[in-house]
Amino acid sequence: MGPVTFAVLATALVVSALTVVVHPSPVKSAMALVVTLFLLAVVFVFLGAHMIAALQVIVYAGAIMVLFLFVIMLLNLSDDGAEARHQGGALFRLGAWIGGGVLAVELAALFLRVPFPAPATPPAGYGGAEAVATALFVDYLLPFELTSILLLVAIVGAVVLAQRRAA
Amino acid sequence: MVPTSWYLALSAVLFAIGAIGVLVRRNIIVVFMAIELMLNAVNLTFVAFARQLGTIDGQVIVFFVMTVAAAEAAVGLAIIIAAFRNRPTVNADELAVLRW
Amino acid sequence: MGNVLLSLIVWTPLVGALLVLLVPRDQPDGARRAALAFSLVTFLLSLALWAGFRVDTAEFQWVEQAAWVPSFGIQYILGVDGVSLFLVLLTTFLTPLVVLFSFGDITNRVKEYFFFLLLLETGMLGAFVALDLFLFYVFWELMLIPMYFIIGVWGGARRIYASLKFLIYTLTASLLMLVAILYLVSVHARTGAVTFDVRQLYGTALGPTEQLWLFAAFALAFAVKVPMFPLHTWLPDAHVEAPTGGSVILAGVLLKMGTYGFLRFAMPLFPDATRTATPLILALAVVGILYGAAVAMVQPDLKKLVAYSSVSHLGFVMLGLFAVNTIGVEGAIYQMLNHGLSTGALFLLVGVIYGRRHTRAIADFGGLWKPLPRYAAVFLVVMFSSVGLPGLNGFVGEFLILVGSFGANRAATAFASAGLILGAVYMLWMFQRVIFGPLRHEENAHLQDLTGREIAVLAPVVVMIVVMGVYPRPFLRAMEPSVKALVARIEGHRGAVASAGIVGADSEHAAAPSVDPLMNVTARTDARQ
Amino acid sequence: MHGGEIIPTSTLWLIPALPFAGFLLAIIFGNARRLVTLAAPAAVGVAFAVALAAVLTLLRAPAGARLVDDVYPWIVAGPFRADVAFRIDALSAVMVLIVTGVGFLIHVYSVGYMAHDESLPRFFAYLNLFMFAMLLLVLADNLVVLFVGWEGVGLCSYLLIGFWYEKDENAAAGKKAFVVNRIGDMGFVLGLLLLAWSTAANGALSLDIAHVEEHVHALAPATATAVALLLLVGAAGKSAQLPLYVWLPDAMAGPTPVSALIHAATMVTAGIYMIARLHVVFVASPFALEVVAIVGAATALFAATIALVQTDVKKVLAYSTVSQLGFMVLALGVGAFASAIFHVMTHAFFKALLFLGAGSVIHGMSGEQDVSQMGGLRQKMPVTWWTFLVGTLAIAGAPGFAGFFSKDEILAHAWGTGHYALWAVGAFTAALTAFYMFRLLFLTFFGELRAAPEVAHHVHESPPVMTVPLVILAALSIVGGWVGLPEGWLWGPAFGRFLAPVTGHPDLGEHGAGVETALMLVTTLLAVGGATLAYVFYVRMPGLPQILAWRLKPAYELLVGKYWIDEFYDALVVRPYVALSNFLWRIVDQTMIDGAVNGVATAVVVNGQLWRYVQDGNVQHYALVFLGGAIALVSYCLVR
Amino acid sequence: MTPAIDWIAVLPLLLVSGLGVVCLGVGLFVDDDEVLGWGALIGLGATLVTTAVLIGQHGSAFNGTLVLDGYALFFDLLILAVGIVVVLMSMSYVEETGIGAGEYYALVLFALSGMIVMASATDLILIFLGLEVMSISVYILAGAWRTQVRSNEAAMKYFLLGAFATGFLLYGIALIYGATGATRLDVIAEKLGGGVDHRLLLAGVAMLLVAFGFKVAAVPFHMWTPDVYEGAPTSVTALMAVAVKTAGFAAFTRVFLRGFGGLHGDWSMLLWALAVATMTVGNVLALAQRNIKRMLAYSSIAHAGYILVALTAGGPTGGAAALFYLLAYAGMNLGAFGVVLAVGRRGEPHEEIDDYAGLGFRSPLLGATMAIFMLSLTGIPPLAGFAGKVYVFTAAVREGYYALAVIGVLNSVISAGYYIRVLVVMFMTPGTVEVVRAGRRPYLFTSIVFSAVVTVLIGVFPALWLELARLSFLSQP
Repeated sequence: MGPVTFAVLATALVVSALTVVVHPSPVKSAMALVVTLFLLAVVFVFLGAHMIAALQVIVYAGAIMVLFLFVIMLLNLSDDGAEARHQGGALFRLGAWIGGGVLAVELAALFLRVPFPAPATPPAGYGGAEAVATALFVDYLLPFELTSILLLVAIVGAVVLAQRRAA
Repeated sequence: MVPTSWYLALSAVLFAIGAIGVLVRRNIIVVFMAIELMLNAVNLTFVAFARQLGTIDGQVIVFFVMTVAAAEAAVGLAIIIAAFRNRPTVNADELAVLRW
Repeated sequence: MGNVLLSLIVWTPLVGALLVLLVPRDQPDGARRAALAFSLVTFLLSLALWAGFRVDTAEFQWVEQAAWVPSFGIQYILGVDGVSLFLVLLTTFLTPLVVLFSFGDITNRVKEYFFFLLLLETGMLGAFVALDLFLFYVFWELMLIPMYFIIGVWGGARRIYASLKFLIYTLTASLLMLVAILYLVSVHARTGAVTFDVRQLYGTALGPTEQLWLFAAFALAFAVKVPMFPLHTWLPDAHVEAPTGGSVILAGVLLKMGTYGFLRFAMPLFPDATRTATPLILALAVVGILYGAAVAMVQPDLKKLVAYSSVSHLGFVMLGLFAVNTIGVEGAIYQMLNHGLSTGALFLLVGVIYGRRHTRAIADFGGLWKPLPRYAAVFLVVMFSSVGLPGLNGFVGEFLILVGSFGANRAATAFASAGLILGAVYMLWMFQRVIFGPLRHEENAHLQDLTGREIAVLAPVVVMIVVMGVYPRPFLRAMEPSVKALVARIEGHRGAVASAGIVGADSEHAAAPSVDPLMNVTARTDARQ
Repeated sequence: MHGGEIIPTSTLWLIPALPFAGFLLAIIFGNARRLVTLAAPAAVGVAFAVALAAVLTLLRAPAGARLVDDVYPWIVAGPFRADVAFRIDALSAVMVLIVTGVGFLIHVYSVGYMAHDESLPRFFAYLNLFMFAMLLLVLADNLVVLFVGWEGVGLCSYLLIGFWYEKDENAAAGKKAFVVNRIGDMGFVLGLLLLAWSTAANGALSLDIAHVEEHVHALAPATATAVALLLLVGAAGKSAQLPLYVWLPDAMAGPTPVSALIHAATMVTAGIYMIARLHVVFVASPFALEVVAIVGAATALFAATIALVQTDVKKVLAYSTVSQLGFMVLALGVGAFASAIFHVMTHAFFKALLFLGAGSVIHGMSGEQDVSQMGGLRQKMPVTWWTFLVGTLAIAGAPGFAGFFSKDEILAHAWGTGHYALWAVGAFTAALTAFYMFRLLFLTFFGELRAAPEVAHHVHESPPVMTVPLVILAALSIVGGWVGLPEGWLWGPAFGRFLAPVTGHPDLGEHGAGVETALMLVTTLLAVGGATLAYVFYVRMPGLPQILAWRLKPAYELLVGKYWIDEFYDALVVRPYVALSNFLWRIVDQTMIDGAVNGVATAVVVNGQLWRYVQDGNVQHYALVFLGGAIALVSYCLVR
Repeated sequence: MTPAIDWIAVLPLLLVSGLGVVCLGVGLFVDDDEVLGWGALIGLGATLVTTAVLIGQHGSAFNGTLVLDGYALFFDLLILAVGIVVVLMSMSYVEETGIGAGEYYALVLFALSGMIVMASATDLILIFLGLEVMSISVYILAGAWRTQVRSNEAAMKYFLLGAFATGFLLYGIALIYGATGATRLDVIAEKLGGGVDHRLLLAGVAMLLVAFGFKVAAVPFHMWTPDVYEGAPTSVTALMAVAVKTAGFAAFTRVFLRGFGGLHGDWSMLLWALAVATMTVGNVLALAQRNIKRMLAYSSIAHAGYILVALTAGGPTGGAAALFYLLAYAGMNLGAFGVVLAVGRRGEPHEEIDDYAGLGFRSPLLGATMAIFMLSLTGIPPLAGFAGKVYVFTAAVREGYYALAVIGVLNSVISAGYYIRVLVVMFMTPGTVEVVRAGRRPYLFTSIVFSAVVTVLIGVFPALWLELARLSFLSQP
């Protein structure tokens, strides 16, 4: 994609991300996050990661965000104005923003100084379902299996922690 | 063609924004979202590098990151619910029984 | 390794300690007897050690050697020479007495007390006979804990403060020494041989600054134990709070660890640094002598007085050691033994009246001669032993130290000799206020004189005090070869003659005959500074 | 003077051993009074016999010979060696006989004097122990052994002064004696060390007397002076010379026999003996000798003046002792070592006599020591009176009496060696001596008894066990001096000749015997003058002294106050030292050093307490710290 | 077309995770805690034995991303042993706290499997996943006592910061991947030579350092430790303090000393600073604690500092020292937490240090063992902690980090301050708290005594273990 598109996308991404961070209402934040994720999916597509882009939309924007919203609703947390009475004190917030800023600038500066050669033209089917799947089930079999344990743990955990108080 | 650096820079910015979110938001759920944001920023980095290197690994890793993110989200939210049962609040700064 | 005598000596108390723990809590006497038995066995074993000791060699004897941590060159090496032999004997001699004394002194948590006491004995003996730096360090630290508990559990009102202070003080210094040890070994390892065997580490090639740093680290650890001014402030607290037995061991043996460490490790390992540091050490020693004596004089508490007197006495020992000639060093070693006996006895004596009156304030006594004639007599002898009255042990050591150090450093000796006066001052004044004069307090009128057990405890000490004063020959003869060897090692380049202890007088005579020996002495003094 | 034939023996050790046995006996069978009262004097008596036997052997041997008994090697360390060895040469022969002889008499006397004291066994134990130490001192063939005796006698004097320990001042006096002596000893020890190192030869450090005499030539002049002066300090301590004399008057707190034996006849002369013994060193340093002489003369005069106004019998005698010791030191200083020893001997006789006499008086007056309470005892205690008179005459230097010869020999040497000023001081002191001694005599035995009636009516003469020794000593005080007649008289200075092999022949310079006689005349006249004055003051017109005292109030005060030396020392040394000690303890030790130590510990703990509050429980604050750390690490990687 | 798998290499992992699943399943039907506990115990025991049998074998599976070398075996065995002890400790505790035994043990086992992955993985992705499996299980365990506000809070804090750290870990991996094009340590190691962008790489290294620093509780990433340790159920705290830290260091050491060994010059300064900060902060703050769990938390931070000293020294000596220290640390620290468990009782945790007053003589067993643990933690010979410190400081001195060694020993002096205070309270001050008799908690006391014995043994006969640590470290491919 061309610089212009990138610029547009990037701006949109940053704005939506900032919205996630600053918008007082959790629900709105969640929405902003969904937007961010979608935009990222778009970027992925441009980067030739079609499969991942699809997963991004399905798993993230689909499953995970729903979970979030679900919990928000469950605990019916609308904006209780808590954010307005900002916590921690101005100094702390200042520190947080400065810290974030420094990190961003440092890393960005680092990356922009790295002389990347022009990327080789990717092989056919790069980033397609088959390519990813092959890698996943051949080179990354063990990690893949591990994720199963991981999810199992997560389930157990969710059950253990969220079940109604037993005795 | 946009150079890889730009993507990386973009991801860095997103990562930082996420971090800031973790620090400054009061509502723990939103804090979680911020964390998700950070993870996604990292994903962008991976994908960008994968593209740069012309290898698929980066994308596969992203897949794992998503799984982990999902698992963490589930557990995290479960923890919130458990805590909420004992003390109905989701304000990060009210978790201060343990200190000093 | 055919002989295991040293191992027996070192570990017997530990076995005893563990057995004592098994004695049921409701039978304190059982624990007491067991402890006494084991300490006595240890003593007898150590006598066998002396009996079999060859006085004609400087070599380590009864050496045992076994691998412990091969990959680190850490070995289990025990051995005695003329230097450590008598310190071992001192330890094994004092422990049974302390045990016996504690029969009446310690009434609660009896078996635990004796457990720690015997554990302590193992630690001390081990430290004296270990020839592997690592092993030495292990025993060295091992001593801390039992002593810490003895002070902390059975001590007086401020025992917790005192014990913690004792522990931290010593720990700080000795941990720095640990680093120095590791450094030394790593340097020596460059020669290919990774070993903690001190006999091999002697003469490790070190740069001057290196030596100074290492010496400083070692010296710090030992100086705290000695204790040398100004690192002595833990001592009065520890002594005052410790139970009598603790004080006796602390003063009698533990302090010797410091001086022994100097002689066995710090000085021969780093001869050049020793030479460089000598003026400083001598200065501190002299200050310690005078300072200790002065401060002791104004102490209202008997134990504190004795504690500060230790600072003064150990100052003399340091003076003798850093004379670095046979006379001075032998005097120093002899003085270690004397101090062990006399100060130990002094603490026992204080313990006796403390047990009767539950006070140690000098002001609470006076005129004790009438109600306690036997006590007063023993006290008299012990006091004069500690004052260094000729005919008693104290004199031999002190005189040799003075002779030796005079050959090394006139000024220091001159100042130190003032200690003869000040020492008499505080001791006699204390004696006058406690034993002489009218009975100031009614409650003292009917105190019980020394009991049979107490006499049994004190008599051996008094006998030794006299014997060592009248006939020091066997002791001196036994330590002479080892001392000469050590001096030779420290004197290093000065060659065999000087090292043979024929100081100045003729080592330079060999070079330039018929010179006024005075000049030589001064020359030597300069050479050292 | 060294060299000479060595006659090895193996009996000398008995001489000190016997009293030591007595000591052990006394402490072991402490409650068998009879046994002790017999054994203690017996031990000394036998010792005297043995000594006598040894001396006879010596006399039969060629001049300069010495008996040596090398008992066993005592301290042997590297090049240093000191044996327990005894010697009897002329010098120690004299001393050993004095010590055992006079000692024996005083033991006997004590049997009576201490009869009523419940801790008599302890007394004899100490006394025997003293004899042991003193004999060790005089017989020692090695300066270290000598030092053992030296300190040993100090110990015993400490114990005996504080014998009646219930009284604080006695204990204090004992302590004072020991400590002041220790000051001297410090000098002595340093002297010995310097001597040992300077005479070190072919790899041997030794303080054997023979060794020292042999290598004394190795001493550089400066060294010799240093050694000599240090030794002088030691002697001054033991023999109560300026400025260390202060302990002796207080020492009178002890029982009177003790004062007689230790603080008059024997121990205090140890310093004299030591200098005589090591005279080779002093001879090597004329300057040191001068100092010795001056110290001696000064002490003699100084003490005599104080003695003028004392009212306590024993105090008078004490100061007179100091004064007489001054004479002896003066003798040493002018190189008349033999004369010094001669005076040691005569002084031992008459001063012991005087003390025992005083003791007898005190005994009779049931403990009273103040002459103002006495008087007219002539009839009540005849023996005491007569013997006391003899003693007085002897010390005053009445012609023919012991003191006469010894004192005049000293003065003669002073003159002869050109110390005219010192001679003058000595002569004047002699006059003073006569005065205060007769003053004492008159106040005690003439006029009316001034004591309270109840004391008065059982004033009694002492039992024979006490008076017999008095008589014997009286006899000695008369004839004792005849062994040392001036040059040219009958057999002349036999004593000096006897000692000569050890102490060398002092040269009287160009002046001959005539001068000595002339000087004698002068001093005798002075003595008579002093005596007469005393007679006028205290017998003829007893009012006069008060008037005089009132007229010369300042001077009188000064003398009564003993020149306030004690107060001076107290203010100059004792108090500052105590203050310093307190300062060191409270400020330096507890506040500064310990403060620093505990300060460090506290600092660490306080920091812990402070920083723990950073852990405020707010997870997002934690995250910020986290982020900070991360940024730090990353930026480090970027900048390098 | 699945590739051939060297089953030996994955055997421990399979066994443990499988055991976890079984435990979970059984837990649904059996609700006798003790039975479940025994099940877990026996299972772990069997795994331990099987793993021990593998000693000497070398295996690698999934084209070398998961290896079974001595290094892995060392940590597998250590972690399994710790797991066994923790289970032993938990058995009475679980039923006293009413935590669901089935899930509890299952989660412990899953955590262990995660750790095993971390110990044997040579691929950053695997390490990442293993770390996640472990962490998430422990997040849950920390909150397992969900009726307790403190437990919730602990879980929450741990989770939040943990996830935050995960972000950095991933970012680090990403950068390294970007720089070297690989996530496998061996490949990375050889790529270090040249052709990689140094700055990119270092940034990645720094990020990894942050993440590992968090896991092993290194200052300034330690802030969670005290709160979480205090809030979590004590048995879980023990697991965190020992097992999690061990696993963390297992990965940390392998990644840095093997993977980035070539960059030692670049990161040693960073580690130096971290080590100093960690030791000092940990010890100084521990001095100020009143709650024993919190005190032990800070102490564990301090000990992480000592291990960082070893890593800073680097090289075979440093690595071996780290391994050995972890071994010693496991013994004494488990024991300490065991005593904490033993002092507490249903309803009254007795976690204030003052609650220990007089226990020393009232309950001699606890007194003696606690004394051993505290002295060992202080580093008094002849106990494990001392041997560990000697090894660590030897490494530091050999590599020329003298200042570090000195700072280290001074720190252990400070540490004496609070460890000894426990003894002061136990032996030198009167108190009233009574503890449950040993007979009523056989498993717990067994575990305590076991730890004590191990602590003493390692201390007195370190030779064998030192050798083991050295060989294990060197056996890495």
